[in-house]
Amino acid sequence: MLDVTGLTKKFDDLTVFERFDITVPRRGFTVIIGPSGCGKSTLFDVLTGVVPRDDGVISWQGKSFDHLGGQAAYMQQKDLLLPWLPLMDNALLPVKMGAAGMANSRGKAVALFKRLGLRGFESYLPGKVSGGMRQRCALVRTLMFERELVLLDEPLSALDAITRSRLQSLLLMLQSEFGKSILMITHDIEEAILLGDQLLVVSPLPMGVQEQYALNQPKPREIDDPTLLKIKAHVLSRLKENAIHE
Amino acid sequence: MLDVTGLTKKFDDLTVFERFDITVPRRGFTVIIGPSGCGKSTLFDVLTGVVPRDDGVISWQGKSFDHLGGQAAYMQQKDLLLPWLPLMDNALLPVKMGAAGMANSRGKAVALFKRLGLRGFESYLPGKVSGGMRQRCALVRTLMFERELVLLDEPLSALDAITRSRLQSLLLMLQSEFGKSILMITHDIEEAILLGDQLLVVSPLPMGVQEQYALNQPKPREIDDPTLLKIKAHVLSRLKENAIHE
Amino acid sequence: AERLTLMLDWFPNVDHLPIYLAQQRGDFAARGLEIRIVSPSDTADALKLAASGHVDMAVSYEPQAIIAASEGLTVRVFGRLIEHPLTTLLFLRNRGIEAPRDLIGKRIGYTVPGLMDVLLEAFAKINGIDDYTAINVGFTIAQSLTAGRVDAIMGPFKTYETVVLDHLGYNAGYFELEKWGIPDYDELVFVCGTAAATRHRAALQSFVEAVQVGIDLARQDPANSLEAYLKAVPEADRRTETEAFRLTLPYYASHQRLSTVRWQQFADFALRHDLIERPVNVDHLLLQETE
Amino acid sequence: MNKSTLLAMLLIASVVAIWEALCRVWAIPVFILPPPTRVFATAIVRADLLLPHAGVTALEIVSGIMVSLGVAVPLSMWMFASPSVEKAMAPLLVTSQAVPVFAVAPLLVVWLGYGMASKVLMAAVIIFFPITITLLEGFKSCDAEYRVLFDLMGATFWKKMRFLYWPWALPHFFAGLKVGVSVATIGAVIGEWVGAQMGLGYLMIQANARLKVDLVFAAILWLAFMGLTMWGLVGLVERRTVQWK
Amino acid sequence: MNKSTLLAMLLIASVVAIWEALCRVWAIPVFILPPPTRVFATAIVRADLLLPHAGVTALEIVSGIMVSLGVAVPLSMWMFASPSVEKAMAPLLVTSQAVPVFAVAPLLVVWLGYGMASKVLMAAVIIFFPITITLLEGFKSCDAEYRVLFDLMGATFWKKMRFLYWPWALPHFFAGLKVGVSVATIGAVIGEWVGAQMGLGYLMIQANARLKVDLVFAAILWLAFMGLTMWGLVGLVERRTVQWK
Ligand SMILES: Nc1ncnc2c1ncn2[C@@H]1O[C@H](COP(=O)(O)OP(=O)(O)OP(=O)(O)O)[C@@H](O)[C@H]1O
Ligand SMILES: Nc1ncnc2c1ncn2[C@@H]1O[C@H](COP(=O)(O)OP(=O)(O)OP(=O)(O)O)[C@@H](O)[C@H]1O
Ligand SMILES: [Mg+2]
Ligand SMILES: [Mg+2]
Repeated sequence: MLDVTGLTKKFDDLTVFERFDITVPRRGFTVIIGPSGCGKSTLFDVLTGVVPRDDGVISWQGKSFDHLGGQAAYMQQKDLLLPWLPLMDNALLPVKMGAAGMANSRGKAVALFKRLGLRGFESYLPGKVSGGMRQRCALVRTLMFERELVLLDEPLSALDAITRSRLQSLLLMLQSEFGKSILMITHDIEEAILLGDQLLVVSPLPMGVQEQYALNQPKPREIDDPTLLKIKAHVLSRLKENAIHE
Repeated sequence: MLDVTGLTKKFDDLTVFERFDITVPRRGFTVIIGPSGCGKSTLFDVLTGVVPRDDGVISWQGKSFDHLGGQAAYMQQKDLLLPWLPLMDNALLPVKMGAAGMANSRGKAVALFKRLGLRGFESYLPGKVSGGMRQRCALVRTLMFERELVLLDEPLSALDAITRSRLQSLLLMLQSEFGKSILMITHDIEEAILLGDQLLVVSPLPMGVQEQYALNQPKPREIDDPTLLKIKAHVLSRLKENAIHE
Repeated sequence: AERLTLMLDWFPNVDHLPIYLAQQRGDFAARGLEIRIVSPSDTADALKLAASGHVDMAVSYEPQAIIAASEGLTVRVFGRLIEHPLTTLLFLRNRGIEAPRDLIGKRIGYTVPGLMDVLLEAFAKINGIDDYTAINVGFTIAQSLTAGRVDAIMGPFKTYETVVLDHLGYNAGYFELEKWGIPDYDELVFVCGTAAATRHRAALQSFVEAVQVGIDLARQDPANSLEAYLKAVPEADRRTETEAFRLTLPYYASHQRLSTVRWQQFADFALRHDLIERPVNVDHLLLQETE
Repeated sequence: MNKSTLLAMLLIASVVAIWEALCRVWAIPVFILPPPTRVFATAIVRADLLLPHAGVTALEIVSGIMVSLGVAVPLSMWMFASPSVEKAMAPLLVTSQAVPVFAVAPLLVVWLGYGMASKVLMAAVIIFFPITITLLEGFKSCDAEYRVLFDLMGATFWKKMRFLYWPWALPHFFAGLKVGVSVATIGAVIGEWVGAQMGLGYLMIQANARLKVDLVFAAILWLAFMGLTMWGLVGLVERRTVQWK
Repeated sequence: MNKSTLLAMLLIASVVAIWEALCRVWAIPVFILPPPTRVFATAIVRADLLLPHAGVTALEIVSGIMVSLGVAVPLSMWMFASPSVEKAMAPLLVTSQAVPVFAVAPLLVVWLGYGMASKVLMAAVIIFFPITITLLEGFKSCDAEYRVLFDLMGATFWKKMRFLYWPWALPHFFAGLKVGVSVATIGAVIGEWVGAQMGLGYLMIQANARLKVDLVFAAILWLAFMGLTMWGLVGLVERRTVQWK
């Protein structure tokens, strides 16, 4: 279980969040949704030690950590592919860097490339493929990490509906079959409702959890399920309240 | 009217599209939707001369052009903000570069910043704001161009539902009040249906128009309009056919 | 054989001809010496390295040796190569300079700051040149003279720059220092450090003997001597070196006895004219059996 | 004083200490390598002698940098604008680096005389090359995507230069300038071999001829100090200018 | 032959033509500036004399570059790894640039003798600086976001070096190396002042003292040719290595 309490982060005079609490159950799928610029990515950055926190306690499986850099796989909002490495080598980077075991990692990557529709582009340089393909490659790279906790920052934002729904099933499989604990940021309410066991709606700066839903419906879910539709409407109205006031 | 016929583009041995035809009516709103990596961005790049075309004719308002570099405003999929300029200066770049008149351009930018929820961040450097805020800034920059034709490549992909719907209305206003001709790529079917007068579903490599819908419903539209829902279902099934085969 | 390293004062030229001649003929080997000849990067290097014992012997100049002694460097002079000044105040003929006083109000260049500028000052004072502009020209001798940037230069050798200028079509005249009030001195001398002076005493003696043999031979048979030198230093330009050799011939040392009186005269002169700051007793500088 | 500064000072102190120990233990004669204590002492005690010379050299260096920038900046922009100019100029530039000072010294003297101009020119020639090359590489390092964006905005070459290529190349430019100001000191010294009447290079030759090696090294110390000051200044301007990094 | 090459050749030809015209029209004496025709002729006619010297110098340059790389690469990595080392080394490096050869020549002779070592060292010292600085700036130019990514993957410093910083710094490195190989020629020439018996620098000083200025310039021509060849080679390796640009 990931247990975060009293987390505080300020950029100069901008308070991104103050005394923020969040709990991610083991093998659970927690989704964060909130307006653009509210501090979601910053939360992930603080959790993984990309930026230092000002205050708060982060504990993972009972142990307290400065940050989860060595504990979690993190897919950032930018794809951050190395321009000089072909897609396959970019995906295999965690293996080379020691964040994943060597055994059969190539086979795993090949399978993921196939599954994510990147077959045939293994040897392309990142500059020569589309935005969505870059994002998919970055996702493969994240999945190559052998870490139980997975943080995903808008992993599917650049993808079309179909590719997106395929990858949603992939994420579900990751949770159910490989026992990963997933914390994901998305701005797509349907996606949040289809995937999450726990759904956190956060408010704009300073960020805070405004509403929290526990979704116990079995997965895979259908979006036209009436309870889900009701939750969707509710979340939407919640988000509207927070929206930018002109 | 933008009239493109026989457009062909190859990268080495990869044919992105061949003898591709497309027509964008003046003051119309044309939306292109298709699977990731199928060549949509490449089409825009060819139209604007970012990459040279191999063959085909591009004509805008009856005149034939090598490319529309000087005729169109183009928002690329990457935000391409200059890291050393504050957001406001980035947005005002087209004015400085002569792609837009000077008169009242700052007032216009200020209004857009307010409307897009960027007020207060005018003097932030791009490295210090969120991904969605960068995308919004890039959109403001595109809207500062004084060009009748506007090409938008997934302009709202990094935004949450509410911000997104606000900006959708903004785009509609751009079409109706400022008489712009808009050609937009999106991977959100609802967005396509809510905004488009014409909807093109394209197939994967080599890219071709697979289906074309004319949408005459008045705007703003509601997504739960039954005809629209029917179209949505239809498009979705179309896209599914094209999807990556594992 | 006893191995000794000799560092020249500058790149090999005809001034060093007797050394190369002795080397070629085996005069060193015959005395049980094996001599290695190296060139320095700067005219002061050789003396410094000899004083510190990093080379066994060096070719130096009398003024330089006296400056070194004054600065407390532990050097000893044990032989000589050229026994009169070759350094002159050089000018182009046909430009109205007949006597030193004709240089009043002119621009006079000098080659090495710290040395030639001081000599120039002394020369000017002695010869009544009470108004002139001194300009450091480095080694752009022919260029600055012919381009008219300066009217005369302190420092060029009467045996070398004159030849070069002649070959370029200019007729050079010069004032010889020793004829215009500056004490006579040994232009090129052999120096060593104090350690080498005791350790290699005999070898150093044999070395200067062999050099003197070379000098004598060069006088007797100039043509063959020059050939031997040109063979040893293939980069040398035959035409210039031949002419320079002819001019240098009279100045090679006639014997290897260093005159304490003459050296002391120059040392006193140097002190008087600020070439050195502390007095030098040449008895401690010169290394020889007896005067 | 933080840890890093402390460590830095320690390292420098140990280099100086090793130098001092070397001189004493191996008994290296003063006229080959004077011990640092002596060099520092001379540098301070003889400041009255060194200062005016240092002033002249500093002036030459600064003028050399100015002249260099005046040529390097437009030239690298021109080479960047036209690949054929680059192709044509590259061999000339590389050749210009292969010409040692004594070969051109006579030319300089004939053309420029013995005044300041020839020294400034020598310093300028030496600094010029690294600045031009690094600036050119900086311009070239600009991502094509951004160039395209500016093309779409109808930006002229000059506007692209000012708003895109220059900011982009600035970190490269400063790297080149840092190399430049450091070699500028030796540039000025070399220039002063071409017959100067003042300047640290002149003083060094003079001191060397008189076997005052401690004065030679004291002059080097002053040169190094000047080089470091300029290096620091460039670093300061860099941090002020390239704030977005 | 394409247009750009043609233009390049034209420019070079016109520089040579102006030089020739200058010499003839103003009747510049050969010992001040020989006309290019004469320089070319000497360079070819005296090839038998020049070639062995050029060979020695080339060997010194190549060895100098190797030595330089051998020091510059680890040093810049070390400076990059530890800012306090950078802070400490920067003054030493800048100081090393301010030391003229004649001041240290006796030291070099004392330590290294008259063989090749002292020349190689001098060449290395000169090349070393631009390579170290540009490489360091190259490492530093790496975006923090990528560094963070590698941290998250648990990459060690050496893995980050190999897979991230090096590829990132390569364009900078090559810019530095280009400056380096160009100044290497003058480095070797300066090195040959430290008591050489062979090499183009030695030949030039000799020829210069004898006012054989055409031979001096012929040697420069050979030097320039060597510099250009190395420049071209570096460019070739760069295009092979930095293919993703
Ligand atoms: N510079 C290039 N060189 C070679 N191939 C390229 C290049 N740019 C794009 N491609 C290829 O062209 C195809 C189409 O790319 P494009 O970016 O147009 O896709 P897209 O439809 O915009 O996808 P997405 O929705 O993911 O942005 C891809 O398969 C890509 O690999
Ligand atoms: N390095 C920084 N310095 C200063 N302010 C920053 C910095 N990084 C982010 N911020 C500010 O923190 C706020 C939150 O940014 P963050 O990237 O976390 O938003 P987000 O919720 O991920 O938004 P989006 O959905 O658009 O990605 C923004 O207002 C931004 O301006
Ligand atoms: Mg974000
Ligand atoms: Mg795209």
